[in-house]
Formats: sequence, structure tokens, C-alpha cells
Amino acid sequence: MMNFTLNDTTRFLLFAAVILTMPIWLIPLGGGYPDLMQKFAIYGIFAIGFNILFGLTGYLSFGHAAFLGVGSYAAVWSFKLFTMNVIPAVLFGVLFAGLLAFIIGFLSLRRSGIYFSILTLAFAQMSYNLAYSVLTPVTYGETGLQLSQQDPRLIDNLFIEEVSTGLPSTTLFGIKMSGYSGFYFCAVILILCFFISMRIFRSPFGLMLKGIKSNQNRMKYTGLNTRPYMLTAFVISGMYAGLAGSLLAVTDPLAGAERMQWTASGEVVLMTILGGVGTLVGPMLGAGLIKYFENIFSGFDNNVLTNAFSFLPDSVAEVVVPVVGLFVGGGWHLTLGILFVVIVIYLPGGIVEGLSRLMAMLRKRERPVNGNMKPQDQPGE
Amino acid sequence: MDNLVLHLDNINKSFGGLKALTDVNLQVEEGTTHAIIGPNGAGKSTLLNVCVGRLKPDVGHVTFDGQELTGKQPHEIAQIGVARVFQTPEIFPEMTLLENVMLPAFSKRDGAFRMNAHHQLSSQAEIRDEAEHILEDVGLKEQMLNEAGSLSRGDKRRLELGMCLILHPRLLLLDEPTAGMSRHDTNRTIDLLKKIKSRGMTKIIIEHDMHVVFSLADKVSVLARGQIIAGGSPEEVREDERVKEAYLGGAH
Amino acid sequence: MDAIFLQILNGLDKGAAYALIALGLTLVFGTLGIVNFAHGALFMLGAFCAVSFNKLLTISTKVEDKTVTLFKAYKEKPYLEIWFPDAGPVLIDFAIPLSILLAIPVMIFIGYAMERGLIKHFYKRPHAEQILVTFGLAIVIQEVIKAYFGANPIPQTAPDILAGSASVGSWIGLGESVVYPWWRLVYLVFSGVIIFGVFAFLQFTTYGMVVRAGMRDRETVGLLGINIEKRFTIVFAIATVVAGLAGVMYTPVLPPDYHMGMDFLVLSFVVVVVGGMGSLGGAVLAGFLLGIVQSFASMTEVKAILPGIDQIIIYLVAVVILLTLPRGLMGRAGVMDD
Amino acid sequence: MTKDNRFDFSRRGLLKASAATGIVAATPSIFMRNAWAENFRNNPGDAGEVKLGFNVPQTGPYSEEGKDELRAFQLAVKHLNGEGDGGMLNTFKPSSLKGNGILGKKVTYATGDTQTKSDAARASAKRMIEKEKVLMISGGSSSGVAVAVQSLCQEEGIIFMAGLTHSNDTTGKDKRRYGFRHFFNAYMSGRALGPVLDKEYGKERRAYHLTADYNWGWTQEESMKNTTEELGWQTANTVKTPVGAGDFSQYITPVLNSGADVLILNHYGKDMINSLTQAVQFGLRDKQVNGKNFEIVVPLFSRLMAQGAGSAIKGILGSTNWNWSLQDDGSQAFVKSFGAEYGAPPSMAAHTCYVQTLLYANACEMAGTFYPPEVIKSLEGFKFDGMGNGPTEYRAEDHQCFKDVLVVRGNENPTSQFDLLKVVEQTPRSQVEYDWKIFGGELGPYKV
Repeated sequence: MMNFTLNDTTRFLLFAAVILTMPIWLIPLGGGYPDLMQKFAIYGIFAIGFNILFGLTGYLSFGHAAFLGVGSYAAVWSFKLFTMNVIPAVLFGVLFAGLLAFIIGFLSLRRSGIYFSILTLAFAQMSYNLAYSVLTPVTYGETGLQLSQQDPRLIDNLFIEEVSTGLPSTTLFGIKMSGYSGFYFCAVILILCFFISMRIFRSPFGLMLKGIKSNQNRMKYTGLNTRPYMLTAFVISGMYAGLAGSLLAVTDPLAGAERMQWTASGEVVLMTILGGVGTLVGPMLGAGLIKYFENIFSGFDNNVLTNAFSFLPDSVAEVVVPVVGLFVGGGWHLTLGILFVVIVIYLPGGIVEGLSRLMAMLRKRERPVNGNMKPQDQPGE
Repeated sequence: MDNLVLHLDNINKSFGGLKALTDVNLQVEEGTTHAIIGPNGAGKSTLLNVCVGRLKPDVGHVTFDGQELTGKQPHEIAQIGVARVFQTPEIFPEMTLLENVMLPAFSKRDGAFRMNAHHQLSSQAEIRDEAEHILEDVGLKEQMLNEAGSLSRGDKRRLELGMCLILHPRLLLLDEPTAGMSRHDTNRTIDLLKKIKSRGMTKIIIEHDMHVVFSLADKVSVLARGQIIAGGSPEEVREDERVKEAYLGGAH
Repeated sequence: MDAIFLQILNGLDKGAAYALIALGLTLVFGTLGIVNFAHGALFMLGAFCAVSFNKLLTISTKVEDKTVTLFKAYKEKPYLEIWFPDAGPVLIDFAIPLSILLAIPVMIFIGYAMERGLIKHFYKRPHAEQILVTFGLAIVIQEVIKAYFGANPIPQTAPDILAGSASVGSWIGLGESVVYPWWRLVYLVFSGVIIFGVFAFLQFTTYGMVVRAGMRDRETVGLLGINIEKRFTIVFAIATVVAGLAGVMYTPVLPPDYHMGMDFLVLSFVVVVVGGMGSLGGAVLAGFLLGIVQSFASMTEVKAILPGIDQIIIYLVAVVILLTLPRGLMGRAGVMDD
Repeated sequence: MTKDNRFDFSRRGLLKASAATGIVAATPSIFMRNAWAENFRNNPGDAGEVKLGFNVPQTGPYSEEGKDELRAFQLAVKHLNGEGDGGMLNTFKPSSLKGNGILGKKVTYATGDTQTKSDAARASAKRMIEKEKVLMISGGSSSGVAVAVQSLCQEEGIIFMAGLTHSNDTTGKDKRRYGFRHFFNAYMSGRALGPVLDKEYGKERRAYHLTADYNWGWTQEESMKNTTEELGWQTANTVKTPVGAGDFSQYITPVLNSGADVLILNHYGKDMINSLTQAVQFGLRDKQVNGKNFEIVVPLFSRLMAQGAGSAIKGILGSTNWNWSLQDDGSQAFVKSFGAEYGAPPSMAAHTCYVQTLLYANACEMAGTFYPPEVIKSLEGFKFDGMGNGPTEYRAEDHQCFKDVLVVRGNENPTSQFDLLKVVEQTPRSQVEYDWKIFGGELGPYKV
């Protein structure tokens, strides 16, 4: 326990370094463009936050997309009504998501297990359906909430004369929040979020959450009131989601209702499980992997494939290209599905935990060691 | 008899048509060890459940040191100073032994809820020292970094005892602390319980093993078919005809 | 009055579909302890059994289509119609009901293969991993179907004699104008039969008794020395067949496409949980309840007071039920509680 | 104009644009904008190739349509590069296309998956812009996606040639300087259907609307309601249905005894397939109300989608942007080369995507540059013919194409599996034109 400290510092620095150098090492992987990196960072925040709830307390929320959506809507409204500066937008996003999380959490946490999951799902689906139809005056429904030139932007208009006829862009005190600067903004917040998450994992509060996952009975008879602990965790992870939602709006000022759909909630569940529930970096890995598939694999069409396999003789390429084509382009879902199945079979516990188990097994085979082979990075499961 | 600390007044509890407890009255003196014995299904565990707030009695009150326990939430009762060791150990199997014992220590220090996320576990040296002490007391210190789930049943019991002890409870309820243990383990546990007797906490112990009862108890109450049929010092109870009958009757 | 009666029928019909899907889901949930996100995909596979059977019956020879002049196009004429000019078209007309015969063995096989090949390794794994693996499997199944059948819905027609509407109104004295499609009535009756069949199986056979015991306490049944594993396979196969048959019979109502399973998945989970974990009766009850509530919420009169209520009614009812009844309508303590 | 002198053009473009928009104050942001104009987004420079981005639904309910769009794009690229039989390149006039790529540069493309979700579509478009460096983005199969991608393209300075999008908003309140729509819209559907409904069903009708509960559905319902009420029809009721409802029975049974004699299904895609199939199942087609046959109208018909409804579409009236059975030279040439390549006739989505690609290429040739403001100006007000639908104009004020609209009917006796729709009427352009001001919105600046 004591010797975690040093480890954590190195892990944190390593994490920060890997995130900040993304624009370099992603280039050979075909992902080195700002939008995808922004998505990595944003969905990383979303998944890391989700993991604070699911990984620590074991409460599986199927409605976290609602907070993502609310964060986005709040941020875009902040751009429309007040200022294009991203700071208030982010604050509003976090605040409103936190409020909604408090309400939904307060009600849903009266139940546990699958009953809790379905309650959160139901709340999120209601939010989505209403945002898509009845709440159109606020959410702009299917089209999504966008900026327009008629927006009041009260604060901006106090200071800045109307100069351009185009839409203003989101700024951080003058720095445009699109492209690489947008990515670095998200990356810094991600690193901060990772740090906070790490602190929570290692704090007495985190220990309590793990206790809830492990044995609620014992918690109660130890004199601990579990409800406020769970509610706090729920609100924190809701705020993470709201933060991610507002960052989506910061890098691309548009908020669509489908961000709140159950598929989006399911996505963050999958990201977390894929990476490793209850591990620190797992959710980030899972988020990156899914977003990578969604954005890069879907772009491989037959054209790209033919070029890629041009080194093969034509007759071979004619067979290979259509076969590979089934798994990329429009077939990227198939690859993702197979990936889920394969990872969960061969790497139980997700990527991080699976890998560390694999390492432990290999080490054991080399020289049998007794005692605890506990992987460094698996406090919860 | 002026320092009676726990009062059970006229407790009645039934499940459906089945009467589990009928007009149970019990007083426990501060600092003593009070054993409750009785045949299977006599209502012993129900009695403990009523004490810790898991069950609410249909009629009657439980008061501890002048405070009403009836109707309170389990965690509130625990914060008053009532701890319980369960028949099947309730521990945190995925955590290390050290964490298992540190967690209750936070409960003792910080109360039922405290948003303590700004501190790190590693900086809580006091709590850790105390936890290590307790683990030493229960004889598990060498394994303190192992996962609790991997312990033997007897060790899990001892761990749970440790988790209760670090709460410094004023009343400790023990539900068959030696059931299923080997003679050797049982003796170790008796020694341990004797050792903590000196700390002055009140204990209620449910036990089948008469050897354990007679080694530890200051007073014994006999529960049969939901009623207290005898009470007194261990020697008195041993001689009581009704007790013999209840046990033999229960066997038939 | 007419309108309400029709909405009750609509609700029952919808409820029948929900109940059939939820039945298998809760069975697998309750006995095997598996959170099966691929259950919707099984429903979809059932529907595609009907599509395939139809295709099988209409295996055709290609005849050049002279009406298309700009490029070479072909139209298809089924061999059955060529070989048996009389019986052939009738057979094709009855493709949907007949495809049940195909769907049962196919679905049993799929269920068997899925359970033996994949699911059985996940009995002891955390729910999270079950979700991931079954969700992955669902995607794979979907994509395979999409690759072969395309993404567009494929229309299936009910047999001609069931094509029209029954004047249910005159049966119960509501007037001639109250009519309801025959096929939907058939679907309702069919669901009733299946639900009854599953209950009878669980109630009156020794297999069923073990399964019910297993739903209550899996470990004890295992301790009794009963080969619970083998029973699990059968339970899974039953769930698969029920979902598949629901899919087959639903095709004339909803032209099947590869994605239809996902559309039903979330809803069927809601139904199962509202019914209460581990309760078959609860799932059926919840299915019908939600179906009827949804139908009523869609009425113009209701929407005039509460705009958009039909969008959220199912979830709203689910929330209210789950917050008032801790374990849904008929759930038992201890099943998937934590 | 053919000489490729980039510097010269961009400077002139800048001057023109400055004059047009009347930018005055000299602030730092304006200074930045100048820098932009010198070197516009994804300027191909001296490269021998240019890349176009085709953003279509490859997963989800519209993926079949997306697949067809992609085929059309690939065919268009082929034709632009002078491969194949040239298709509409031979019939399109006035054409500046030479069959040697665009401005002598070979055309290549990148593809992406919109998933029919605004978020995914924008992410995919951003990848094309940021990573693939495309000059233009086209495709899509829903208005939500079109509006979302269009506004992104405006911000990024990339031209967006919309694919299938039918909402009035795309070139109405959400129109953008960088977005162009060849497809028709809900308003035009209504105008085109009006006379045919009058002729076929008379003036004494009561219409019942079932409407998909989102933007497109509402604009469609509004247009149909206005049109039919102008004819003298009454509106019995308008009911919003949740998107993806699947089973519509609870919305259909109230129609049975509502006294309405026409059901208007303002649905598209799977909703349309399901609601139509089920409406027919409930016997609406065989019903007699007020002594008249009950009729169903589907304002936006697509052949690809109609396949899913099977025999339910027989005799149903609707409108469509284009159908492969058209006999004009342009349509015939396109169907011929598309059919030869893929063995099936193109859908209307494919047609609009093909035409859009050609129109963009042609505009670049006309402008003599890829510099977007110049290309936009060539497209604005551009009049052309030979692309199906007769003489067509890209209206400068809202970037909406005006052309003949087809009123079609589900074929009672299809002669082939593709012969699902029969053209009833080719409503002339003049009848569907409207004042661009009625939908509001602003195009925004040429330069961003």
C-alpha cells in the first residue's frame, strides 16, 4: 500500500506523456488528426468517470449518456446565450449534469443490481425521447442544437464589436478551441481527470466505494451509511460525463439528441468493460479502441484496400480484397463484435486486467512464486 | 445491578404465523460476557438481528445505555457502538486484510459518511498502525497484504473479529464464533476472546459449544422456542432441569 | 368504447410480442444467471428463418427480364411454381406458418451451439463480461445477416386467407365497424399457446421442476447431484426457440431486417425487470401490461393532455413500478439483486 | 480561365468577396481570415490528385441507401476521370467537364460512415477534412445529418453537396453558404402532389396524418396539410408517432373510425415501411368511407424503401425526386452505365449523389479554381439540363435546386423486381417554386 505512491507517480507521468504525445504516435496508426484525438480524450474522460461508479461500487448504470447529453446542451446554450469562452460552458455542463445525476441517482439508488440498471436506463431513455421530440424548443430535436448568428451572446456582445458575418468559434480567452489547440485543451482536462480518479481510487472514500461493491452488509454493520457514498459516486461520475459532453460541444459546438440514446450509454459500458472494470487506465484504453474502430476502420473502402493489397498479385488481391472488405468500411461493426468476443474470452477482466493476468501467468511459469501476484492495477475486481 | 447497559423489553417477533420470539426480556450488565444458548431454531439469531436493527420487533424495545435502538438503521446502531460478528463471516473478500481492517477504522474516526477523497490511504499512518495492531492481535499480521477471500474459514472469522474490534464497540455480538472450527482453532479463539475481555466491552455470545460457553461467559440465558426459559451463572444453568429438558426435547 | 376495445387488442398484441421475447430472456436470466444481450438477435434470427424458408420455397430460375432494356436484368420464377402449378403457389402462400417447422430445429441447433460453444464458459463470470460477450455476439450475428440479406427490410406476407380483417366487433356486439386483422389475432393466440406451453413444461415435467428449483436456488440443485449443466443447455435452447418463433410469427407485422433484434432488446430487458427477476409469470404480466399502457398512451385524447407521453410511457411506468415495488411485479428476493 | 494560377485567383477571390460581404473593421481576426484566403482549406496545390469525401450511412437502417449512394459516387468518379462510358457527362449541358478529372487533376475519394447520427456524421466528416484533406463532402440519407454536416462544412470552409435530405430546413432556416441541395424538399412534395390528389381523389376529402415526431416529419406534415387544405380537404387529425415505433397499430386503429378517408403517412425509411404495411394489414385499402375508397398517401417515396413494404405499396401515391424509368437522355444514360456496372438500376439517392458530384466538378471547371468562394459563385444560379428532371436551376438565394418533381404510384403489376413505381405525373418546376424568404435562415459568408 505504501509503496503504491511511487508507482502511482510514475504511472501518472507515463499516462500524461502518452496522452500529450498522441499527435506523434498516432500518425503511423492513421489516427493522427485532431478530431479523433479529441474524441479519444473526451470519451476517455467519460469512461474514466463511469468507472468511478461502476468499477468501484459495482453499480452498473445504463443511463450515463443522459449526463453526456445534458452536458452538451448546457455548453451549447452557454455559447448561445453568454459567451464563446469555453470555461463557463464547461462549468455549466458539469453543473447541470451533476444536478441531473443527483436527481436520477437519488431515485435509482433506492434499488440495486439489475433493478438499478433498468431505472437508470429508463430515465435516460425518457430524456432522449423527450429531447428528440417534445423538448425541441430547447434541444432542437433531431437537427441538434447549433449556434446561429442571431444568438444573443450577452457577455461577448458587451466587449466585442460585431465584426464578422460568420459563426464565431469557441475560444479559451482568444485561443480557438478547434484542431490541435482543442485537443490539447481536452488532453489537459483528461490528465486532470485521470489524476482525480487516481486520487479517489487511493483515498478512504475510494475504499468505502470498494467496500460497497464487496459487501454492503458489512458496510452497514460497520456503521457506514452506504446511500450517501453511492450518491456521491454517482454524482461525480455524472459530472465526469457532463464534462465530457461539454467538451464535445467545445470542440464542435453542436448537441444532438442521439448522444443520450441507450446505445451511447451502452457504448461507455462496453468501453469500460473492454478496457477493464475497476482498473485505472482500462476505461481509457477501451474508449480509444472503440473510437478508433468507429472512425478509422469505417473509412477503409475497397479503394483503400485495393491500394493496400496492391503488392499482391492481381488474382490473389481479387480474393483478398472482398474478404477483408467484409470486416472494414461498412463492416466495421463486425470487426468490433468479434473483438468484443475475442477479448472477453482470452483476456478475462478486460484488456488491462487480462494482460496483467497473462503476465503473471508467464512469470509463474518461469519461476513458481508463492504469495500474492496481485496485479498493480486492479483494485476493484 | 445498577450498571445494566442493554435492555431487551418484552420483545416479540413473528414471521408469518411462526412466532420466533415471545416476550423476551433480557438485561446485560456492562463489561460482562453474556452467553445465549439453546437448541437449533430457538430464535437466537433472530434475537441478535433485532439488536442490530436487521429486524424490527413486532412488540418491544431494545435500549442500549439509555438509547433506543428499536427502529434505527443498522449503521446508526453500529455508530452507537454495537458491533456484530456473523455466523458466516461478513468480510470484504476482494480486499487485502489490511484494507479490511482499515475500513472500519475510518468508520470509527469519520462517522457514517464523510467525503474523504482528498486524503490518500497511504497518508493515513495512524489508522494503518492501528489496523496492523489489531491484525497482530488476531494473529493475521503476516498475511495482511493477501486477499481476504483466500483465507481459511477460521481465519476469516478472526479477521471479522478484528474488523469489529477496531470499531472499539461497547457491545459486541458474536454469533457462534467457533462453529466449524477445529479444536485448536477454537482454543485460539477462546484465548483471543479472553484477551479482549480485559478491554471492558460488553459481549453477547451465541454458542453451541459448552466448552466455549463455560470458558467465557459470566452469565448464561437459555432460549427455547422463542422464550427465555432459564438464566443465571453458568453453573446454575448447568444444573437447571428445564434446560436439560429443552435440549433433550429438542433432540427428539 | 370501440376505440378502447381496439386499443386493448393492440395492447394485447404488442404485449404478446414483448412477453414472448421477455419469457426466454427471463428464463435464461433466472436459471443460467446469464445476462443475454444476444437475445434480441435470436428473435431476429427467428424472423430470418421465415425469410430463408420463403427463399427456399421460391428458389427460382433466372429468366431474362425483357422489360428492362437499358441493361441486362433478370427476374425470377420459383421452381415450385414451374413444377407444381397448382400446389406450388399455395405452398408459397403458406410459407410463414410452415417455416415454423424449419425454425424449431434451426433455433434448437443455434441455441445448443451458442450455449455449448460460448455461453457455458460464462456462467461463473461477472455480469459485465457476459454483457460484453453477448453484445459482441449479437453484433456479429447481425452483421452476418446484413452481409447476406442486406440492410433493407424484407417484406413477408401472411397467407391469403388470413390477409383480411375479422369483424371482432360483431362477435361481441360492438358493431360491424370494429375490425381487427386476422393475422394479429392469430399471433395473439399463438403467443398464448407458446406461453402456456412453456409454463406447462416447467410445471408438469421433471425437467421443468428441476429448472424451477434451479431458478430459486442454483447451488442447492447442483449439490443434489443433478446434472444441472445439461438442463441449462435445454433451457437455453427453449429460450432460443421461443424467441425464434416469436420472430417467425411477427414477420408479417414487421418486415424483418437485421437490426430488429436491437430494437426489441432494451424493451425486453425493461419488461423482464419490471416483471421481476426470476419470475416467468411476472415477465408475461409485465409484457401485457406495458403493451396495453403503451397503446392507451398513444391515443389522441391522452396525448392532447400530455403531449409526447407515448414516447416515454413505457419507461415512466417502469420507473414507477420499480420505485414502488422493490423487485418488480413478481420478483423474488436474491435473484440478480446485487 | 484554364490556366492554373492559384495565387492570382485567390487574390482576386479575396477582393471580390471582400466587396461582396463588405467587411470593414481591421481587427486581428480579419487579418487571420486574409491568411486563410491565400491558402484555403485543403488546397490541393500542385498535387496531381484531388480528393472528395463521400459520407454515407454504412451501418444502421439506411445502410442500403448508403451503399447505393456510394456506388453512384464511385461511378461519378470514374466518369469524371474519363473511365467507363461517361454516363451523364455526355448529356449534361452546359458542361465544362472534360473527362480528365477536375481541372486536370485526377479525382480520388475517401469514404466514411455517418451511421445516420449527427455526431458520427460530423466525426466522419472531420476525419475526411482533417486527415484525408478532401475538398468537398457529399452524401447522407437524412436531414438531421445533412444539417449537421452542412454547418460543419461552413465552419471548415469545405463545400457540402447534400445527398438525400428532404426537410425544408436544409435549404431553409438551416441553409449555409457552403451547402447545396439537388434533392427536392417537403414543400415541393406537397406542391407536386396537390394537383394529382385533386384529380384522383377530388375535393371532398378528410385527411388523417400520421407524422414521424421530428423535424422532417413536421415540415412534411405542414406542407401536406397546407396543400390539401388549399384543395378544400379537411384535416381530421394529425398524430405524431415516435421514431422507430415498429408497431404502429395503436396509431392506425383510431384512423379506422375517425371518419377520415385519406391517410397521409409522413414517414420515411423503416417507419414508412412498417406503418404502410400495417395500415394495409388493417384493411385501410379495402375500406369505404363516406362512399369513397379509402386512400393512403406517402408524400416521400423511395424505390429502395418501397421494396421493404412489398405489395403494400400497390396503388399508393407519393412523390419522388427521380425514378429510373424516366425516358430522357440523361436518365437513360445514367441508368445504362449504372446498371451495367452494378446489375441493378440506381435509386433516387444514387441519382442525386451522382449529379451532385458532377455539378461540383463542373463548378470547379467553370471557376477555374478549387477556391471555395469562387466555386460557390459558379454553382449559385447555375442553370443546366440533361441530368434527368428537365431544365434545372440552383437558386442562388437558398442553394436549392428547382426542377420537375415526379408524382409516382406503387405499381399494381410490376414487370420486374425493380419496376415498383410508376410515374403518374411530372409536375413542372414552375408549380413547385416558392419564395425563398418563407423559410427564413441565412446563408452566411463566402469566406470563413
